[in-house]
Amino acid sequence: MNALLQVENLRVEIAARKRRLVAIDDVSFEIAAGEVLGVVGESGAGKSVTGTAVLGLLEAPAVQAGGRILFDGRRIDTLSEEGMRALRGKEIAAVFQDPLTSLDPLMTIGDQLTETMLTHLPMTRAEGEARAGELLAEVGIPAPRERLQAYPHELSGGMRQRVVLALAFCCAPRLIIADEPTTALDVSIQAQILDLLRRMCRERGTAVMLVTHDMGVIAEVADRVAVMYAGRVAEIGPTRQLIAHAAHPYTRGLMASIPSMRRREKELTQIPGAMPRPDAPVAGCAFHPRCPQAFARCAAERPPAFPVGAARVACWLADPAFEGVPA
Amino acid sequence: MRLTLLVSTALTALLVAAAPAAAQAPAPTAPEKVFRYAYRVDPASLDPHALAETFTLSWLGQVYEPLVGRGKNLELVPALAEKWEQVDPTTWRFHLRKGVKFADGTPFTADDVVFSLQRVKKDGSDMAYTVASVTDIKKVDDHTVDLVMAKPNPILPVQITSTYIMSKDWAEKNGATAPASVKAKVENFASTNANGTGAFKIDTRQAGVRTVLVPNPNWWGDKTSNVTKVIFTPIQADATRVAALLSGEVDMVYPVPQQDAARIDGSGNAKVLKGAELRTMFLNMDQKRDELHTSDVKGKNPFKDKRVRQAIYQAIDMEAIKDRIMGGTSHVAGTMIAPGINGYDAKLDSRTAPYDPKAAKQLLTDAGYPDGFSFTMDCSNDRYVNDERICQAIVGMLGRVGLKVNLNAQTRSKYFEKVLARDTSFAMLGWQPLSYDAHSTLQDTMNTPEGKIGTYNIGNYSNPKIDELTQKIEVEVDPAKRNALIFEAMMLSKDDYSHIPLHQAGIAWGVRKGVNAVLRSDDSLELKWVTLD
Amino acid sequence: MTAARATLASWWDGDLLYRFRRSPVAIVSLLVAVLLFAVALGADAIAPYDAFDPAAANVVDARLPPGSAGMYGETYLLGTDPQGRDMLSAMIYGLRTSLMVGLASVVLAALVGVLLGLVAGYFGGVLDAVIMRIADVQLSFPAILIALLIDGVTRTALPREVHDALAVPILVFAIAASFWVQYARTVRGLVLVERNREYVLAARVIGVSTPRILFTHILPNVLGPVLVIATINLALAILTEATLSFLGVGLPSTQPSLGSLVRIGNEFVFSGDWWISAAPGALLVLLSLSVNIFGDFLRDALNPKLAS
Amino acid sequence: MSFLLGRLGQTVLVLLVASFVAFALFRYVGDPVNNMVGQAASMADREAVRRALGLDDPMVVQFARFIGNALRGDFGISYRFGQPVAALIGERFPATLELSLISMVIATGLGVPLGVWTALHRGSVLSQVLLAVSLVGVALPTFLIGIALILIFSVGLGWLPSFGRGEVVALGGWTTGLLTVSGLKALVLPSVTLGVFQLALIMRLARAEMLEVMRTDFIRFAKARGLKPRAIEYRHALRNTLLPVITIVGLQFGNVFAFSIIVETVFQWPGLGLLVIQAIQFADVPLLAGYLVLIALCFAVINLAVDLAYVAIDPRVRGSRAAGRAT
Repeated sequence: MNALLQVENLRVEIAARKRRLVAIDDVSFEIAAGEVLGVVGESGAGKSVTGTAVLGLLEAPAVQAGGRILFDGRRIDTLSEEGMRALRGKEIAAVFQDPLTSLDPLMTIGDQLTETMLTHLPMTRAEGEARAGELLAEVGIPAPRERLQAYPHELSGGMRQRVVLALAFCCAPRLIIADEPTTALDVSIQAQILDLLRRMCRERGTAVMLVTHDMGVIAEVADRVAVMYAGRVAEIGPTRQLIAHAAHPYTRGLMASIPSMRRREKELTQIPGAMPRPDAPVAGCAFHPRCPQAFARCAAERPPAFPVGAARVACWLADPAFEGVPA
Repeated sequence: MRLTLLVSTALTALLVAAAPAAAQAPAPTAPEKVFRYAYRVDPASLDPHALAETFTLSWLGQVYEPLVGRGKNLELVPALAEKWEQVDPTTWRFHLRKGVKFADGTPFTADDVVFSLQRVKKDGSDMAYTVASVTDIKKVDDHTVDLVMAKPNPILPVQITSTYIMSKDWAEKNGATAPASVKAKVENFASTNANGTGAFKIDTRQAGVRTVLVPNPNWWGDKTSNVTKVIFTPIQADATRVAALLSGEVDMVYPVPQQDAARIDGSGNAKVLKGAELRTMFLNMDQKRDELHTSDVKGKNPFKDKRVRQAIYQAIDMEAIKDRIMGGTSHVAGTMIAPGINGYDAKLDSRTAPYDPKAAKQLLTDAGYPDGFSFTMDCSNDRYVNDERICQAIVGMLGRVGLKVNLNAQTRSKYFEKVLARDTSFAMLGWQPLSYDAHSTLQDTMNTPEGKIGTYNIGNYSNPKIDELTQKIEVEVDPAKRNALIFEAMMLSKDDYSHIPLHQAGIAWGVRKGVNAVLRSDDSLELKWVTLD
Repeated sequence: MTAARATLASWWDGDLLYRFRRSPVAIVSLLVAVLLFAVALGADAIAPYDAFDPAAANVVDARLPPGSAGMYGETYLLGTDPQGRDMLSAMIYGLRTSLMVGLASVVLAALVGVLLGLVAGYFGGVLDAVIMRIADVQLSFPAILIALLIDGVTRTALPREVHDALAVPILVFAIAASFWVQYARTVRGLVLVERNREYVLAARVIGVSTPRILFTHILPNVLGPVLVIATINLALAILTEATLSFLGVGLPSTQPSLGSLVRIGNEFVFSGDWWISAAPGALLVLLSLSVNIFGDFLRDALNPKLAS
Repeated sequence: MSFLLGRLGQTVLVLLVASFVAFALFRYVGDPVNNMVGQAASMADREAVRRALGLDDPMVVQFARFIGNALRGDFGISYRFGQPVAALIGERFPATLELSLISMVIATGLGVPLGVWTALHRGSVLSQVLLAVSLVGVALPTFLIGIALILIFSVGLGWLPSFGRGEVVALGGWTTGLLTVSGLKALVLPSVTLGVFQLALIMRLARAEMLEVMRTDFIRFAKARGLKPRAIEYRHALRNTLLPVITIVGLQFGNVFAFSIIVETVFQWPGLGLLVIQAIQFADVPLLAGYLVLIALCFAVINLAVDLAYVAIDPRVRGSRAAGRAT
């Protein structure tokens, strides 16, 4: 198996009062080198927590309570704080949602770029600065040399997200965790940034874990999709297959919203009802209270992941042994 | 704005100033004997005629001198005048000391005396009252001066013991021929500089902070003191002042709160000198209004009834105040003048009626107030030793005989403003005759108020007999007869319960081991008698 | 109303109480504070002697150490002050005065500050500019100084009897005058955020009157921070009162506060009569500390940003 | 520029209000007459003094006279000291400024590092202890601290002086106690007394701000960039924490001036506070008026300093220059 990232049976718990809430429950997926995995789901489904766990940035009260995370075949969830730090930014980079707040307002863009490179790469300050200028040019910022001296507030939102991308790519990472990278941007700029992200990954062979709630984005960019619901993976498989033949009722509900591509979250929640909150977990399949096709077993027993074509689906309907809803 | 400028120049000065000049540069050739002492406040002005205030005058007495001074027991002693005599009933002749020089080296002559006394009489002088009776100042020769009066004034020498002599040349050269007057908003050289004939002269001074004095090499007197430098600091907070003595940062502090005396004595490196003040504390009752404006009694003034005044007298336990508030250091007063004041007679100085709350209650019942009545008491809280606490105690004692007293204790300026405007029913006041003579007590605190007379007779007590006696005392030349007249007047007041004398507070000075000072009952520290072991 | 109720519920939902149950420090501080409040409230019943009655003081019993018996058979648990007043009683009444002044000034400052903050934040424009300018000016004059001046001015302007009767209101006003700014600024900032929230916009669209929007929709959402400021200000107000009384410009001596008791005691720090300053000083620190700790807890608990 | 103009307008406003308060004092507080005449003065004398001072003129006339004089920096002659108010204030100002500055330096110099440290080591026992101590620092009345320090260090141990300023050195019109050993020793207890409350306050504030900054997106992003903890904490978090701290330090300066009244009373520190408490006691109105205006001026200067500090630290305030370069 030549997966770049392997997440196996990941479990994240949040300590609250006397009990521990389960935020991520038995999540497994892998990303191959150069592959784009879309992670989609409603807010609160556990997409961002998963990304954060991969980055090793979970903070109390959230803790990884089980499972393994392997990067390039090497286990990273057990690395020391310093070991993980050395990996972050160099091998695994991140892009966060809001470019307006991702940059230190008191430091010039050039300094932030140089600082990151000097931390991870053996280069001199002058080399770093020269490289920073090239990076800005690569992410499409006009007059990059002058912009090195600019402070974040002097740039527009789109420009800032380009800077964030430059920061993510500056040490040539092999994996980028992009958490809603375009959500905070104007619709017109979203496409530009997305194109940029896709182009840069392709050029460098960088893999991406693209967290979003926007099926449209997924359809456009991702090679494979993981659909998350209430801290679990509902269905994971090639994008094409999921769009065409979604096996999980929840995925089908999501797909129904694709015609209105690039709309916001409301479309996603067109399915009546609400996702269970971690403090009120649902027995059996987490989706069953909202599922139009649910039957007795759904409420009683949690479905494992059944292979359906190239995909895996956590639904009793996908059980090869399933014969149809008993009358 | 000038202030801005001032601040900014000061800042600039701090930043760029080149040569720091040490303010104090002790050059110990001979072993220095430095005496550091602290009082509650700073002298208000260095101009000896600007303010008639006991401490300011006492302090300036180290630098300036009067014609007639006071000895260790307050007896009159020759100062700038070697002797004085009445050449006729309305003329006093002063024979001046020869060979005296001011601190700046100019010789002292009759011209300086004439100049100074004329200055004292000028507008803006607060000391004019000391020579109010003098109508003419005549230079007889270089060392003889005559003071002429319209009518005989036997106590003139007593009245001028704080009337200081300045150098005519110095004053004229520095434009200080008139007293610095806060009233006319004029200040002059003399309010921040001094040039006297006294035992010490001012070396450096920062008002309100610190004054350094050094011995005046030109001084004529007997050099008892071996002090080579004096550092005076005002320390207002009682606790800080005592702390400064206990920690050895100063050699002497006064006044010492009576409750701290034991701690100082027990510290092993300092002790307390004790005495009694010349100031008598007493209570005034409004005896003029037809209805007390602060009382629930309407239509009449209970204080006009002698039985009520006596009831108040008998309700107050002066011994308890002495023991519990004054730490046993005060002298319980039976009359309005203290031992040491001219005219004092021990026969006056006993309680007119005993402390007896039952009798007091009976007297109030007889007067028609079986359930008592209410009124407001005015009191200062920062003027006299333990003033507020004494007042609180009195309020409590009067409460026990049914008198409901509201206490109004406030800072001295507000207190004086109120009581001098006679906006009071009942007030505590202290009086120390600056002349150390009973005449002042009679005239200022017991005579019927009129013009300059009776200003401090807060209760507006009026007894024509006492007024008449006071006038006789003013002109009586024969000491024995004069004392008899004073006795008579004081007895009248006692019998009438015109005022209620309480006590003379104790004086307490905290002195470090190895420091010898003379405690005088006017609470004045004379540096010329200070020696260091 | 629903918004109001929802917000109220969200404060008092289990979370705050849960955090409270888990914090022994908060529990102890609140217990101490409540106990002190109760003692102050019941001063008339609890205090062995009436500290306001000068006749109850007996100078013969002055400066007796704790546990002494008085001349007329009194028992002085904490000794007596220089007036022969029972220290314990004086402290209980002093506690009442201090708390009364503190609470009243905090309430007054909060009322004025919240109202002005609401108005400034919601209406903006000239009104906002004027109110905030006043607040800026106010800030340049420190609380103690304002209180000193107000107290000094009224002391002179009013006849003594009137001033004595009004001493507490004047002090309250003086302290409140310097504290309102904090509420106004905080509330204004919060209102600026809230007024563009959807529920407010919606309310405005359907024609809900402005006062109604302010008081039923916006106000409940800003009360949390106000409560935190108020608690911490209560401790500050008590200290300010004590400081003013220590400087001798607070309450008349016939109406003891903890500060004026410490001032009297301060004159006896060298005399060996330690209880005269130590007892009220300790009580003052205890009061201020317990209120402060509880305020600190409230701030952490009610501040979602700091919640972990 | 408009920023500075606005500040100037505010300063003028403050000065106007200060003058008005000063005049109100002048008109209504105390009767200065009693402080200027001795005990032997008669009632007629008192009336004469009252007339000479113009206290009998109509209020409007007095107000006009007051404003006119104040504009020329002339606050008249102190009733109590018989010297020009400006000279008196100039003489005492250095003592108070040095005391306030040193105590602020102590409070800031210790408060900020302690606050930052406790924020970074939230869980540690020492951090909890420091927090508890800081609460005590906020709760202790200044006057009690002063008295206790005198008792311990002056009377008990005899290490440090209990009153005054020690030896001072004159530099032009300025006197400083910072250049002599005794001056420095004398400064210790008063400045510590004055600084304790501020220290506790600043420490708590710095901690709260630091915690807040540590939760911001850009710190999270900095972690995701794999920066070293030291760089994150000190290069990014600390600088952003300093901004609000500077504002508070500026604001607290006014309070330090006010509290110097208490400290100077306790330590007989020959500064403005001691002067002003005497002025209040003796109803020395010209002095009070001058003091008030000086306080307002100090406020203006401190505000300016805070503004300049902002300009130095925060690029966002240097608006106009940056505007030309924005996209």
